[in-house]
Amino acid sequence: MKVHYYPGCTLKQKTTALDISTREALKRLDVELVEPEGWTCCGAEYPLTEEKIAGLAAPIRTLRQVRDEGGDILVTTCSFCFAVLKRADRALQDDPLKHKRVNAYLRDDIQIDPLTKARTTGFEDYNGEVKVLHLLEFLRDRVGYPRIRERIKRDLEGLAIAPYYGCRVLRPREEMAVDDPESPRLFEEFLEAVGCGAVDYPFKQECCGSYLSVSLPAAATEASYRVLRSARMNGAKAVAVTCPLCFYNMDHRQDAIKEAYLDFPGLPVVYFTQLLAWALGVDRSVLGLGEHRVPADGLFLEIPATEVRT
Amino acid sequence: MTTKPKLKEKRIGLFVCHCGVNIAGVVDVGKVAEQLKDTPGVSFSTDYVYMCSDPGQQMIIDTIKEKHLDGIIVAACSPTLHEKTFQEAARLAGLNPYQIEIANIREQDSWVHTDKEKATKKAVKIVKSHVAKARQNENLDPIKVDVNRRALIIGGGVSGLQAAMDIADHGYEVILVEKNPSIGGKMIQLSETFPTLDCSQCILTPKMVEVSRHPRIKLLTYHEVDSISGFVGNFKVRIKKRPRYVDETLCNLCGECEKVCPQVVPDEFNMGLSFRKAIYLPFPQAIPGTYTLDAENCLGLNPVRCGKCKDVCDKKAIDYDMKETITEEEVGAVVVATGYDLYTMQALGEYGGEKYDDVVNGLEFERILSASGPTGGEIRRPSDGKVPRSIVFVQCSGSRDSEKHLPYCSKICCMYTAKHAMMYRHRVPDGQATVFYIDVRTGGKSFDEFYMRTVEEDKVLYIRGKVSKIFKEGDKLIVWGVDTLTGKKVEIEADMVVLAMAMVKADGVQDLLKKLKIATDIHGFLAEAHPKLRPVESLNAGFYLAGCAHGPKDIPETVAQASAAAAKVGDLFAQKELVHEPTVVPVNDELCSGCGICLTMCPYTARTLDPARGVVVVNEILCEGCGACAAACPSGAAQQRNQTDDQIFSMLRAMLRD
Amino acid sequence: MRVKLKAGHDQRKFIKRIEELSGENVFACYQCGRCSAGCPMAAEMDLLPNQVIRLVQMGLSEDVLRSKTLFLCASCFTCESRCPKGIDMARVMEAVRHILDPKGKDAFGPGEIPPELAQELPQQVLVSLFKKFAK
Amino acid sequence: MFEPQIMCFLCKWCTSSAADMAGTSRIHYAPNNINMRVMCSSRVDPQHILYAFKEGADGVFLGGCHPGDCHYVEGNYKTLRRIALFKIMLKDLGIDPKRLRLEWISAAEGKKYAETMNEFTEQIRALGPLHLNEKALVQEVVKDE
Repeated sequence: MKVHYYPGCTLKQKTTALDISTREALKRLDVELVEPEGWTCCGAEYPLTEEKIAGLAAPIRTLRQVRDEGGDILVTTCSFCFAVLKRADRALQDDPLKHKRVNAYLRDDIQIDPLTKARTTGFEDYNGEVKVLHLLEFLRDRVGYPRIRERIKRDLEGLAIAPYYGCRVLRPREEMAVDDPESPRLFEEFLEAVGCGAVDYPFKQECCGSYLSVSLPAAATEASYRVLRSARMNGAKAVAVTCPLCFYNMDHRQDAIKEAYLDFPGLPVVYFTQLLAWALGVDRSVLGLGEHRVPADGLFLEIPATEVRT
Repeated sequence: MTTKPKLKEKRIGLFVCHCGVNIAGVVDVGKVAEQLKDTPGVSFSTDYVYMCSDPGQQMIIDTIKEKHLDGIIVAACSPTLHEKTFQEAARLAGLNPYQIEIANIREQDSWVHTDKEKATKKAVKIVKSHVAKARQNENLDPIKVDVNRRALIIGGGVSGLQAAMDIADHGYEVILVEKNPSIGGKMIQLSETFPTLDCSQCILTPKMVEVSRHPRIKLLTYHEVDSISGFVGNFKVRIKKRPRYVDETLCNLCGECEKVCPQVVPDEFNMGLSFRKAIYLPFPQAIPGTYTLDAENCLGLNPVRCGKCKDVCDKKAIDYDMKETITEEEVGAVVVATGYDLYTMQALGEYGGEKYDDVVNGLEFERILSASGPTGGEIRRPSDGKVPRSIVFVQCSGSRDSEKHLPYCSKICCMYTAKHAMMYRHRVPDGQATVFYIDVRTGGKSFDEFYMRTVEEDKVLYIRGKVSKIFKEGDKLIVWGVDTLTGKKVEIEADMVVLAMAMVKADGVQDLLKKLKIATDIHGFLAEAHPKLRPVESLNAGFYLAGCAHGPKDIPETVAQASAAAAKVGDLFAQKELVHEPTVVPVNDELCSGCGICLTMCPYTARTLDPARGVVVVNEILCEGCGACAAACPSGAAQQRNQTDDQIFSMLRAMLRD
Repeated sequence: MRVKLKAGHDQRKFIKRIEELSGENVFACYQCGRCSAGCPMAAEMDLLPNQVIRLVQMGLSEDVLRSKTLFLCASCFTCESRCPKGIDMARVMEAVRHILDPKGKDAFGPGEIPPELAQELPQQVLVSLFKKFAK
Repeated sequence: MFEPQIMCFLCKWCTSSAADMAGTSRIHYAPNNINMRVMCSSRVDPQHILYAFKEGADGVFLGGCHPGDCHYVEGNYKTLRRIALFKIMLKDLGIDPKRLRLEWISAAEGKKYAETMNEFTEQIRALGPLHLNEKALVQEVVKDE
């Protein structure tokens, strides 16, 4: 299976662990990832006012490129990119005015082929031809859990993981329409398919503090602490995340959390793709564990690779 | 177009009223009478100062007789005022009332125009159009049909019981169908009732006994309505008897069967807060007083598999071979009192009702409060039986939420929450009761006083704000709310949370309502015929509504509505025969192609397709005469009596052609 | 703690502008406060989300425009997902930020981040932060 | 000045009562209309409207109960659908669809009825007399005696 994949800026620059583990894992599931030619930053924030429609141009340009390359699915792992791409796609379908304005703007794009120097312009309107999927959705709906179970090489049984959805995957409720934002099952089912135990805890969809970690670090510290504490209290050995910013707030800033909350002993944070790749038999040296501030190596201890399920 | 045999020309009398100066001040009434006297069909024309006066009416009566008139036009005020008056006058003169036409030249002419010439011209046109119509009016007789004076009540809760009692006391027979093993409904599960704190069981059980002993009430518990056919006054009902596997006439409630039964299942009566056996008595005062064997949970209704209960039954009341049976009954009216259920806590994931034992809904808390409940009326929380030191009550759980849940107000929650908080404070004097509310609605007799008592005397803390999230930490429930009055986000550690879940239509009732073909609103509650003037009747003739099947309401209102429905049934039954307006839309068999378009137009299912003859058949009793089918009929087979297409075309010609 | 309510042109214009920008009907709010009850940042706010929308309903633009709350919303959409009236509070916040004085000071500008921190931050945090809080 | 003829079909329960109320309240309006009371707006067949145009009406008005208030449950919705479709047909027949107007006027809205009559009369007056393409009409369903 070949599918278009949008890593986004952060994965390219900072959190290579998420990108590499995604690629390695999907390789073992016979999925070939193709990056759309010349993709750009999605804008990180979906424009929330009716007038800032310029913010829709970048995500739609990427989606149009996927379509022009013959794709009908675009997979992302970063929650921010996922939210922007999916909401931009929906906005064009739901609002004829936005559809008209964004397409009118993009029609006159000029593309220059780096080799032949040929100019392309007069692009066709984007009409929602591409479905934006989060990797978790893609694994559930397109790859299927049975295939994951078939390919598992390492037994993760007994590894209690707290799935952390954060904000952007589930909300806004109607627009994202991924799962019930109050009682989601998507991440839990994935963890069960990978073979670990999914810890139920009440903070799985609470905010980690997001970008406030820069402008108001104390608030983000508290927000992240509450998530980590709740996960720990409910018996988690680690928190699994989908978003580089959640990872940053909970892993990179965990020292600050420990400083502020002396009773907190720490908890590793991992990307869900690292768990997937590990279970599928990927070598730990390529999981990007060096990027973690809170050592997570203990979770990826080499147990002889066995055929767990036949 | 059909070619009809040319009718004999009518002899129409025209009576133009002055109404003092009300008409004559603007319309030249003499001129109207004069101008129209030679119109085809008109054989008499006059004007008079007050047609509705006794001499005016007498003149009409005398003229009809004298001139042998077979149709009259009274050009006067709006037909809503004196149509009946003139119809009666005509009847006295021996003329069929459906030969009377009222031309409205007052409200729709003289009173709204000032230009005399134009108003007179308009009056002429109006009257002319009625002449055109009258020429083709037929003699009609009201449709009459017998009434079967027996009522069917669906649902044995307080509304059904009240309606059954009242109708039976009026002297009519009643069949009461209840799908559960006992009557009593939701009310029998309640503890105390607001605002008087009467014990619910104490006030309901006498009514249950009375119903069961009433000579004119046939009580069918563990029965369901399977289908219903016919029309007002003449329904045929098929009623399905679910096998109880216990002969209720033999069972003496010794309880030996229950002791030996090995199957333990959650007890519905206690909202799953305790357990019962597969063979069970729903509650001590159940009526009929008999055990019921729940086949779904029984090991197999087979002596080879288990058979313990059968072995110990001295009275030989248990019979594993009972089968579902169907009986047919004939009734003239149906009272639908199917009750309600609570909105599922699963829909509100953020409150954790499905996850945490100590987050309960209002009915569960009623059972916890009830002396006959799983804790004998002591307030103990379900998870570990501890007495909760702090309870948080969350109002509007699912109600008043137009976007994600239910847009309506569930009406009773404000009062029962106040009652819950008060009862809790009475029984656990050092306990902390906190109520989250958006608005407190206490519109009822002595309701606000009750609420104020809860706040002032029982010191219940009311916080104005909606709870966002409830979750467990250790053995505490953490409630995240807000006090919008002080602008503070509030966090409370509680031992227990009671959610005032919204009231919704009874589970599974939509299938029944579909069979009854009665109208509901978008939430599945029964729709009344008119929100103000016909609040207990369904749009579908012969069906009456009572209780929460129609929408959230408290006990007094439910009982009042049930009595009102019973009175309406009494109205129906007091009639010797039913009369129905004959201006309905029959079908001309020769023209009908059986396309069935009119069937889709009819909101009353008055029209059905006769598959044998391939034509539409009309049940004239059900037809209300709106004429939507006539307008849709492509062949002209559907024609409204005394307002046929021909008549409309003639009227248009008379009005518009100069 | 006293205010004289005016129903003048300026008030109506302010409310209309917020509604146009946000695409939300602020008058749908019946002040249940659920947005504030679930808000992860409420503890830091000088005005709770429901108070912001209340002040918008009353046309008290000055109180809204000087509130710290505007720069505490992390757009986590918890309020949106639970609002019984379907109002997206994050959009209302964005709309208010949008009409802040364009010549005013940035609530949070690029200059306030130490270079070594900027080095380790994920790109998305920088982009979103400046999109929200800088002009 | 051109005095248009307006043919009004009024439902008995709402708009005809509104017309009565305009009378009871003595609200004066242009005398160009003439009313026919029907049980429900859904009783009106497009043929009736076409026939009215043919017989000399310059405008046709149809009044029913507000959505949700129909005495016959949903007759007004049927009317709404019918008229929407019929307006397209009118255009094909060379009749300006503006000559046909559908309004929901409740029994309590006498004033609205009077205002609507004035407004519609002026609107039709501005459109001028209706000149029918008889040939097109003959092709259609219109009947004659």
